[in-house]
Amino acid sequence: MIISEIIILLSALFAASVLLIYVERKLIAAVRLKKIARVYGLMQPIADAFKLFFNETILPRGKTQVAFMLLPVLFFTSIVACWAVIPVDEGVVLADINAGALFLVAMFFLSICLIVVIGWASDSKYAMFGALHSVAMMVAYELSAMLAIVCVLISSGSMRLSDIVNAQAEMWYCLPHFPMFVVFFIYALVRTNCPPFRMSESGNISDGEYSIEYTSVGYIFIAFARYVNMLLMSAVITVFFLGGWLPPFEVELFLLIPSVIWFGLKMSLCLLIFIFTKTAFPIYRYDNLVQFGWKMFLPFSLVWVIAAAGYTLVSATGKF
Amino acid sequence: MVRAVLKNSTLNTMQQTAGGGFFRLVLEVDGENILKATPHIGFSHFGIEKLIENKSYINAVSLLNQEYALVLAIEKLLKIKPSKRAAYIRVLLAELSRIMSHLQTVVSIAEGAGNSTPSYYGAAVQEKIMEFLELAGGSRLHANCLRVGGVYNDLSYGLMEDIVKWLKKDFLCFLDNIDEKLTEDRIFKQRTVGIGTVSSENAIEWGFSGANLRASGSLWDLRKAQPYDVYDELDFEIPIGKYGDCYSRYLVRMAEMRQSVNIILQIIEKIPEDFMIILDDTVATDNEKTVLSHSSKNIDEDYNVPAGQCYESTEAPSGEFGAYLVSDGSNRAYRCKIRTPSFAHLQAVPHVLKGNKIEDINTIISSLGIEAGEVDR
Amino acid sequence: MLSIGLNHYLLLSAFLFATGACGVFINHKNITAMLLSVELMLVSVSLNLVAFSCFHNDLTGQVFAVFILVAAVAEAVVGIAVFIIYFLNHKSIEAENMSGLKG
Amino acid sequence: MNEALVFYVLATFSIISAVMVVFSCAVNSVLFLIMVFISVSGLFLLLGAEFLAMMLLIIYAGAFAVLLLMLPLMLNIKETYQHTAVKCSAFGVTVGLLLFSCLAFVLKVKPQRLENDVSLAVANNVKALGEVLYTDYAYLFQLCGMVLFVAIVGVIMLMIRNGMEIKEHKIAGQIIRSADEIELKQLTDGEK
Amino acid sequence: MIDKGNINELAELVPITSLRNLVSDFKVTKGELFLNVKADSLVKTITFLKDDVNFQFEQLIDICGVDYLNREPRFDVVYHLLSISLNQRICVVVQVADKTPIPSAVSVYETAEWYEREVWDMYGISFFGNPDMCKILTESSFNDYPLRKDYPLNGSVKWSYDEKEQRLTAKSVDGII
Repeated sequence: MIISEIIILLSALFAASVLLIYVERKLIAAVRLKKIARVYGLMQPIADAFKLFFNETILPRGKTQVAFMLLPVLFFTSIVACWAVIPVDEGVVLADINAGALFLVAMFFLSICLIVVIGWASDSKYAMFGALHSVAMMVAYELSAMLAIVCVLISSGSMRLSDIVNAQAEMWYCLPHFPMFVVFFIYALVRTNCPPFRMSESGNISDGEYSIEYTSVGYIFIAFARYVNMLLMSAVITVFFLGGWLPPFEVELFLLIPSVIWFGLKMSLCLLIFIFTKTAFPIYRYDNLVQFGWKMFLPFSLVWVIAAAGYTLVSATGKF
Repeated sequence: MVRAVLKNSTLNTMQQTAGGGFFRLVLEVDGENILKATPHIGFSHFGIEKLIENKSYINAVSLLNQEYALVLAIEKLLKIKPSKRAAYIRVLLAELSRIMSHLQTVVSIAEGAGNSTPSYYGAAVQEKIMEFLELAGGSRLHANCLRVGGVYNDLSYGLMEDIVKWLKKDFLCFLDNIDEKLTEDRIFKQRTVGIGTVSSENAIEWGFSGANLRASGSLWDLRKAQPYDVYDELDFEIPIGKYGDCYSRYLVRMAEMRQSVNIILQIIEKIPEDFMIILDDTVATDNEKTVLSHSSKNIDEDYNVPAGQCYESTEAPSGEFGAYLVSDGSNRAYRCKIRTPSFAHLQAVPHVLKGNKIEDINTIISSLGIEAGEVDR
Repeated sequence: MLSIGLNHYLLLSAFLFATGACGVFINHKNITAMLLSVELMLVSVSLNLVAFSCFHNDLTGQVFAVFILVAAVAEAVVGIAVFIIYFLNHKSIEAENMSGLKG
Repeated sequence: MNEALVFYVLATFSIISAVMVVFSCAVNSVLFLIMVFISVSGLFLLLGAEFLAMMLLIIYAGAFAVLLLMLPLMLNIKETYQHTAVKCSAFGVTVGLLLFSCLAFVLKVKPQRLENDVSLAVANNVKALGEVLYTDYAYLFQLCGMVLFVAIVGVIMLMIRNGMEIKEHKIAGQIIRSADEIELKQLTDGEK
Repeated sequence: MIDKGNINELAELVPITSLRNLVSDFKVTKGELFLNVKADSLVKTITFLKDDVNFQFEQLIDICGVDYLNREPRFDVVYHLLSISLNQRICVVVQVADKTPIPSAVSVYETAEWYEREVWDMYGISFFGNPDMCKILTESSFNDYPLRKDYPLNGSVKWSYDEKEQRLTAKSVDGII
């Protein structure tokens, strides 16, 4: 039974990311006065994947060949694994374990660790450089994002994701915890490397991506994982801050629309913002970005966690 | 026994300049900061000076992209002056290509800072300018209708009115668009302010010229200091920056584009209607009669330049573009050295890059307006 | 196959602890490997504790496993920092001539 | 039944990677250590200690292994030997076997008096652990916080390494600059 | 606007100032001042031109070589200097025989390094004192001096793919101008 659900999930993810690639290219092209084919544009990502599949796989000479082949798959699974926990609708979730949020946090950390190893496995100085760059940047924003999740857990009371969504019935968490919503959103921007919080592709290969050395199948997994990552981050934002499948107001007009559509709408809202930032902003320099993460976000989210805990304590026990 | 050694990693990067050329930049890097950068050039060297020595003057003129300096040098040796209308047309085309080049530099600074959308809008505007250059001189990228003694043919009817209309309506609002988008952008400022600063003495010491020199605060513009053609009849201001970093170079180039627009508008009013005959008998002295016999014939005939040597330089978009011409009386240049501004700017890149971060390489190099084709000749 | 008893977990953690210990002795020349085997020992100890706490249905074991985790990470982080500093100043990490304190 | 299967899979996995940690060169041993962490956190899940499993993953596999990976990579350590002479490794292995046999001996002697089939999954492990942790062991928990704080401050003090004239930029100073710093001048006669 | 007309006043200054014993002769042609200097007094003249009050040539614009084939000191090395503060230009010409190095101007103008390397690359005139005297434009395997008059336009070597050796080989061909 589980196997069939997993297959449904994977195929849904594949279709969604193909659509996402197409929409992203269409929007970026529109902003940049270019046009891309309407119908055939949709087939483009599939054609890319097909072409990539038959490319020649070039393996590094060193002794890291086994790791080189294995790691993209691990990286891809660590990102898709998070989808097991995310509730798309009332009961529609693959595995609703009661430490759902903790599982998500663990998977975020694991995928960061894998990026370093991917950079190391490709045995090239530039890939290693790119890997260390993006990992240091992600870790800088990771801690404050985890504290943002802690704030949501404090006010929702339970770690199970469907409980969190139900607890947002009367007010979405993005209103009371708005700064934490911004913090987590910026962390999502960093993870899906959208400008302005991205490693600047300064054109030359001195700080390229960690996935430079990967050719055919390895690159499919990493590129695919990048888009699934975008879907994942927008889904996590909708679950934690935008009240997963709950309509904004209890007006019966909204209740007519099935709740899955609400989840999809909110996710696409986040995705649109991700895509438009790609065309709008220049990119922070690396050290400003990391300083911004450590010196500005971390203390601020620490203070916010204490404030949230204090508020729930006072409102729960009534005495000060 | 584990031998561990901590050495700075040297990165070998292939750096692409705004104009599409390449040069190799070997970086000595400690983590994030650049300790030493050594450029290696010569990738697009096609020996233009050797070619000029083996071609007649007419073909030599058409070889160059900015052949204004060479044309002026030959005219100096021939002691002839272009007619007033031809001079105005030459200045008009020079200013148009200045706008195009500055636009390309400004947009590649934005690209270096990470925002590649302006480069698409810049390309659309550049397309329009190329259209005008094509109408004027026949080739899109450079105004190739410059000839010794004037211009190959007059501007086609109505071209000047189109240019004025387009400049006033589209181009100025495009510049305001870029101004509001980039100049006031916090992130763009953080990526360009204080980066690649060149003090005023260093700028002079390292042979800077053009917009980079003016960005560091020294007041020098060949169009005003040593005017050629009709620049002394046009009044325009020179933008001077204060700090000499990427941001002030960007601002100087934006201001210069606005000044070029004023120049073109003045040209359109002041351009005389006189017949643009190429050679003017009254000016030439007696011993150059051989050259003047062309006044009736078409200019595209070989002509001999009297022996002598001279250096003539013009204010090209990226700096002082000079031509040192030695002629031996035949119809071929004996020696013609092309002095390009990017050669000196690229020589200063290691000093400017030292101590900065890796992400700044692109912003600095594109803010200096370095063209690899110009460097290698 | 019999259901998993406490005995299996203890045997497993004992084995992990033993490999960690012999790892320390084997890699006495290479500091990084030593650090890794110490980590291995700490993990096996916390596995032991958690096994006992779950089979006795008493949470103190897990609480102490949390404290062990904290202590292990703090110690290892400072260890690595000292190691890197030593490496930066002496340009080599051969275990033999790390005898600066011998006096 | 499949619970036993999962246990044996994870156990063999962790044993193999533990052995590989000891007997492989620098970076591979770190990778296998990560494998050990992942399999042990699986075992914790099997035991019902969800909080600890995720904490192990987060702390060890997430952040700590990244740190350990930095060691051999950043310092481009050129491993010039794979294993020490056979004599030393033989000595190490004998110590290991001795240790293992005495531990196993202790287990064999003590019969399992305790009933071993107890409901492993406590209702909500995290909630239960939280109640215990913040009430009985509150001071210990503060002490843990202090230990970590000391570790962080110590490492940062050790690792601060400045020098090298690197151009630092004050962000406030960068934001103030604006377009009107450019003044347009006339190059009049002689005036420079 | 200072027009270039005052080049004659600058020319009159040369015999008065201490330049007279450094400069062999000077002439004004076509509005430009050319100073002919011998190789050993080159650096002194350049430092004088840079520091003296009424010359103040701060910027080295260009160094270029000229090959007069059948003249005795075969090469000319021409230094173009520019004074930004006084808006004037000057050219210092040094006559150099083949295979005789001349002192480098890097001690006076830092930018001279690449210009001298290019002159060395194109003409084979070497400058002692230049910190990094090696080729700059042509690739390392090319050991001719292309801009010399006796070097043919199409080059002396033709690269073509050799079937037997399965690689690019260079066959020397008599250069056709």
